[in-house]
Amino acid sequence: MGKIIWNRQLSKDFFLMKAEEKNNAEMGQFYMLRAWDKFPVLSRPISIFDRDEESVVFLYKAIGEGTERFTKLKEGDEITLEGPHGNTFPKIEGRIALVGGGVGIAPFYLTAKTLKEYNPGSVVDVYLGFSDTALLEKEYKEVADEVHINVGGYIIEDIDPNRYDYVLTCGPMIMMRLLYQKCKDTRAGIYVSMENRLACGVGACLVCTCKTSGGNKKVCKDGPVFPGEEVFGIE
Amino acid sequence: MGKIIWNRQLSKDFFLMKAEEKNNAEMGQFYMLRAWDKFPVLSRPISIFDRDEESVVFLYKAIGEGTERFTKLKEGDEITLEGPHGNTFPKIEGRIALVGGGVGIAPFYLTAKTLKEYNPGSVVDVYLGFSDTALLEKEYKEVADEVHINVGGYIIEDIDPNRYDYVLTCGPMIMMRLLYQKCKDTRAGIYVSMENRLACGVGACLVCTCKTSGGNKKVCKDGPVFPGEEVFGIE
Amino acid sequence: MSNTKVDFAGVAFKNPVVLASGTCGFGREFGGIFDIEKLGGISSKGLTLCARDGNEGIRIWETPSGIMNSVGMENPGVHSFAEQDLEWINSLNLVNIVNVGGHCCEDYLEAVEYLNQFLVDFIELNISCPNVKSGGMNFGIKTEVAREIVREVRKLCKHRLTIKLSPNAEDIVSLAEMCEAEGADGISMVNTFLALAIDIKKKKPVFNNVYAGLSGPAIKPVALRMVNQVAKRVRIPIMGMGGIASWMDAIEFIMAGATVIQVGTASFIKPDMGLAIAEGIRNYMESNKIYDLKEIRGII
Amino acid sequence: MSNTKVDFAGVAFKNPVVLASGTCGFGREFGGIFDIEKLGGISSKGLTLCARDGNEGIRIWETPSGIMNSVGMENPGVHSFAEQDLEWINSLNLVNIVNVGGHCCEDYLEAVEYLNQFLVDFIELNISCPNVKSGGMNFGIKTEVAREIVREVRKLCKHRLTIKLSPNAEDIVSLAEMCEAEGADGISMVNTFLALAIDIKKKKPVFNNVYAGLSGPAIKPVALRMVNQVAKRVRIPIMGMGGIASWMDAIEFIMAGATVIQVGTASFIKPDMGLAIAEGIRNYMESNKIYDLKEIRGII
Ligand SMILES: Cc1cc2nc3c(=O)[nH]c(=O)nc-3n(C[C@H](O)[C@H](O)[C@H](O)COP(=O)(O)OP(=O)(O)OC[C@H]3O[C@@H](n4cnc5c(N)ncnc54)[C@H](O)[C@@H]3O)c2cc1C
Ligand SMILES: Cc1cc2nc3c(=O)[nH]c(=O)nc-3n(C[C@H](O)[C@H](O)[C@H](O)COP(=O)(O)OP(=O)(O)OC[C@H]3O[C@@H](n4cnc5c(N)ncnc54)[C@H](O)[C@@H]3O)c2cc1C
Ligand SMILES: Cc1cc2nc3c(=O)[nH]c(=O)nc-3n(C[C@H](O)[C@H](O)[C@H](O)COP(=O)(O)O)c2cc1C
Ligand SMILES: Cc1cc2nc3c(=O)[nH]c(=O)nc-3n(C[C@H](O)[C@H](O)[C@H](O)COP(=O)(O)O)c2cc1C
Ligand code: FES
Ligand code: FES
Repeated sequence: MGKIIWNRQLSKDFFLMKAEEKNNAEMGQFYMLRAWDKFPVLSRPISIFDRDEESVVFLYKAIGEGTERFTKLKEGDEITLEGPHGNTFPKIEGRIALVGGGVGIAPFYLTAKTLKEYNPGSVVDVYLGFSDTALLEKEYKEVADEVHINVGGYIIEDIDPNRYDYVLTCGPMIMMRLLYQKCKDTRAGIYVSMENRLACGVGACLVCTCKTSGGNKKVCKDGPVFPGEEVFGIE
Repeated sequence: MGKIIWNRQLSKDFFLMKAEEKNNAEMGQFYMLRAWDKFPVLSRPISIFDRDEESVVFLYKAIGEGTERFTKLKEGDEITLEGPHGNTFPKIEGRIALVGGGVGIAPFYLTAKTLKEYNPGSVVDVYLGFSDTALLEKEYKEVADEVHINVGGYIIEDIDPNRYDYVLTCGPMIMMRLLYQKCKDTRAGIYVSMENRLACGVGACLVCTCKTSGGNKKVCKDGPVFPGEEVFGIE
Repeated sequence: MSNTKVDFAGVAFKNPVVLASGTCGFGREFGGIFDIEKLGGISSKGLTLCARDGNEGIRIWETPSGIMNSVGMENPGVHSFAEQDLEWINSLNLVNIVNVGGHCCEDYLEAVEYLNQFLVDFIELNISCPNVKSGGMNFGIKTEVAREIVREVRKLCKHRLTIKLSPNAEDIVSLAEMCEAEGADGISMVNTFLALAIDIKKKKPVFNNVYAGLSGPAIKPVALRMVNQVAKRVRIPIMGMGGIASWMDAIEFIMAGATVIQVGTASFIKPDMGLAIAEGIRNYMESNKIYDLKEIRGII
Repeated sequence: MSNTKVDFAGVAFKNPVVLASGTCGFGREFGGIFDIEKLGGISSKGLTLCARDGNEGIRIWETPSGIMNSVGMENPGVHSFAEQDLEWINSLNLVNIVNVGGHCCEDYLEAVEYLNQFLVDFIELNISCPNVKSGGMNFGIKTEVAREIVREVRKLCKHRLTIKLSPNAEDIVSLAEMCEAEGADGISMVNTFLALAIDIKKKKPVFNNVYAGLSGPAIKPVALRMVNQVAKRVRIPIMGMGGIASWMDAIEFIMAGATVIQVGTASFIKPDMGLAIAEGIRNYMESNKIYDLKEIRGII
């Protein structure tokens, strides 16, 4: 149980929300959030946008029952945070592209920050694809080298995988799949962050299974981050 | 759909809430209130404490899921009001006692006010029984002749039915039954306001049926107010 | 232009939304609140041959996303209904479905026979009410027990006949097949699920009758499955119901195979929910260029 | 002093709370989050003879106060379980219930026979999983079909045996009576309700398998009724479940006749819900001066 520190509307359906939570979470992980008692039944998985030791920031898109409820939260309201759950993006160095589509941009703020801290010599470029309104450009510029924005088009067209050692991506399956295809025969190693539906969030119920070349994996526990090859290489 | 004008905590579990609602409601009627989408399923019946043409005031006790939600409402929040439903207290004159137990005091503010307006020559005394904290004494004094308060005891012990032409009561069944017994062989005619569980609130589903000497009656539509004799005379 | 009209056993409903039996009286009360003639039809409170007082004690209890009821078929009896309510109902531009229940075979038959002389669009035979100890429940559980009553009623009944099935049936598909074989014009499904609530303070069941009927959104996924199973196996049309509380729910039932849908508990969420659903269906049809609900009915 | 201990078929549970099969893996994951040894027991993810990959497509869907799942018995198979997990589970101070499913009679028998050699408190025979097309479902619907498998398994199984019943059974009471007659040590009930969800945009069922299993608070009133009906008719003890999400719910199940209760879906509401329920039961007992749950068990 943490308290909301603030909850800001960024655009029609995007919100940024900060909550109290002692943590040592890492880039790519997520929390199961809940701001209600027993209805709806399931908590909602939301990635970590940013964090410090005492708090976590979430970027979320209001799409249904649960996320709509999050939009109503005000400073001081209580929210249940279970986590941090899941694995993290790999600690890599070199030339790195972070590619987010829609709310899939969420994990890449902390990821850019972390990778630059880890090796300030790394080049970390961020590619953000939006369907209608660009968001958070200024914020991403503070933590990344280049920030590429695409509104209404296909962000992956803006990327030349040959410029990079690594590509990390999160967003719609179709986008991640195409990006995997685009990277496959280049030097860039690609990691994808999966968004299956979760129930327990901790690896106990097997509703989030993802077929990989290494057999069934749990998105909530073995993931959400997988080497692109493992997920899309078997399709 | 109306907006909350204010919502004030009076004691540990009693609240007074004012909401926008154009109405010409009368004493003894109630609204079906709802401040949520589909969960819980049923709306909550709450009596009219006070009203003017543009608004209604409710006195409610937080006891469960629904009323707890009402306590969270803030100025400007929306609430659905279906009503006014039900019959009213009779327009009577003379010496009248209004006897409320617990949150059963709710309808008697508007009732006292209305009966005094109807005939300023009437004597309208209010008897309020509370289990721990007395509430709203000042307010009732403004609209009634005498206000008797009993905390922790039995309010009906304070009443001499022979002093009155009419006794109107609302509260726990056990209290209303005892009061009926007490009035039975006196000159005072007694009316009781029933609190059965409702679903539709408009007379369509028959879940609120109350056995009376005149056959089954619907508390939500034929009531909530019944002559005491009709309800308790057949027991 | 989309047309919400549907044909059910030869009767035209101007839209597929009907208020479910027991949740809307005889239509008068809701009629005072919104324009019920914008609906497709109305199914009356369950009627029995003689008037009934219904069950004693608590009659309604809330559960997570559902309600349990134990009204126990309180009703004025078919005679009073025919004298006092039928003319008014028939004056409305609505398909008029008269729901009939009973204690025993004779009750059903006499009630149905009595109604033969009146103008009625459908008799909806409730073989499934779980509230009357000696009544409805038993008829609707076993196909062969139900067959008897359906057969006898069918012989006697001059009106179109739809049989209201219980989700507590041992085999709801075989029950529906039996109804079709015995000449029913349609199936109404489902009635409430037999359920229990306990007052742990009193250490007693909440309801005097111990078990009561569960309805509302909680049961929707199971009701929908049953409608789909039956729709795959019978050719007579289905009035589908059980927890429908939005136009999306209604479309699900139609895609599962229902021709008409009924709205019960959801009218307690919002008295004019039926209307909102009818409007939602129309909007859905228009924006998806569906001209007739046939195009999506039973496509699952 | 109140004592939450219960005896189930000769096995002592320190309290009546067990995590339900399929919702807690083999206990490891929740074990990292709270002290699971404060529970009474744990029922393993359903195991089959051979490893299974489970169903494709969406596996979970939210419904009003419920969830539908279609995991399809993904599991590593009994051999891998025995080698990799069993020792760890047995090291815990918990009653160890091993849930076994299967495609066909031979699968069940081989799995159960294989497990004879290991330390296990109970085999919980799942004859009710609605997800495996050719599997579980069929066994649990008709009493006489189920009898065969229960009889064969009972002959072979050296462990205590509890049979997990499906709420989709045609007659759950006769099913339970059959289990008792065939020598089962207990009954676990209920599994999930067969249900349907439709994606109206895609005009397709949400689940690849079309139907899936409904669980959670939505089903509680019906599950509770079934437990009560069975408790009145069998003498072997019952592990009751279906939507339990508070200690009050648990007490209802105990009053309805359950000896042990299982918590499934509610662990997704709050991972340590089982613990909260166990603590709630203890507090309830103390404040109501109940020394042994026997005093309230089956009092409805
Ligand atoms: C590991 C992970 C990280 C995520 N990070 C973010 C994030 O940072 N910001 C953000 O806005 N969203 C994120 N999502 C998606 C987010 O969880 C869903 O948008 C959200 O659960 C939708 O809930 P709802 O009640 O608004 O929608 P509803 O459609 O009402 O939800 C119904 C059910 O479906 C599930 N569901 C619906 N859409 C999705 C989805 N796209 N992915 C997973 N489950 C879904 C819900 O959790 C719920 O159980 C993440 C998902 C996962 C798995
Ligand atoms: C005509 C009428 C007028 C009323 N006027 C007032 C009033 O002015 N102020 C006030 O505080 N209360 C009033 N009540 C009682 C009030 O409706 C209940 O306290 C309230 O519904 C409890 O809801 P809950 O969700 O907090 O409780 P829960 O126990 O969670 O409710 C569960 C269900 O039971 C019903 N229920 C529970 N207690 C009662 C009860 N005592 N009477 C009727 N239904 C109940 C609820 O409506 C709901 O459907 C009135 C009741 C009736 C019938
Ligand atoms: C209060 C109440 C009374 C009901 N009475 C009847 C009845 O008399 N006859 C009948 O066939 N069904 C009756 N039903 C069942 C409904 O018609 C419907 O089949 C059931 O509630 C499922 O639909 P729902 O979830 O939309 O309510 C009643 C339901 C409720 C809630
Ligand atoms: C995700 C999930 C997986 C399940 N897997 C199994 C299983 O493998 N074997 C089994 O017997 N029951 C299984 N069940 C059923 C539960 O054990 C339980 O019987 C059912 O969910 C009802 O209880 P609940 O409402 O508390 O969840 C599963 C349930 C869920 C939600
Ligand atoms: S959500 Fe339960 S295992 Fe992943
Ligand atoms: S609440 Fe429906 S008739 Fe009174």
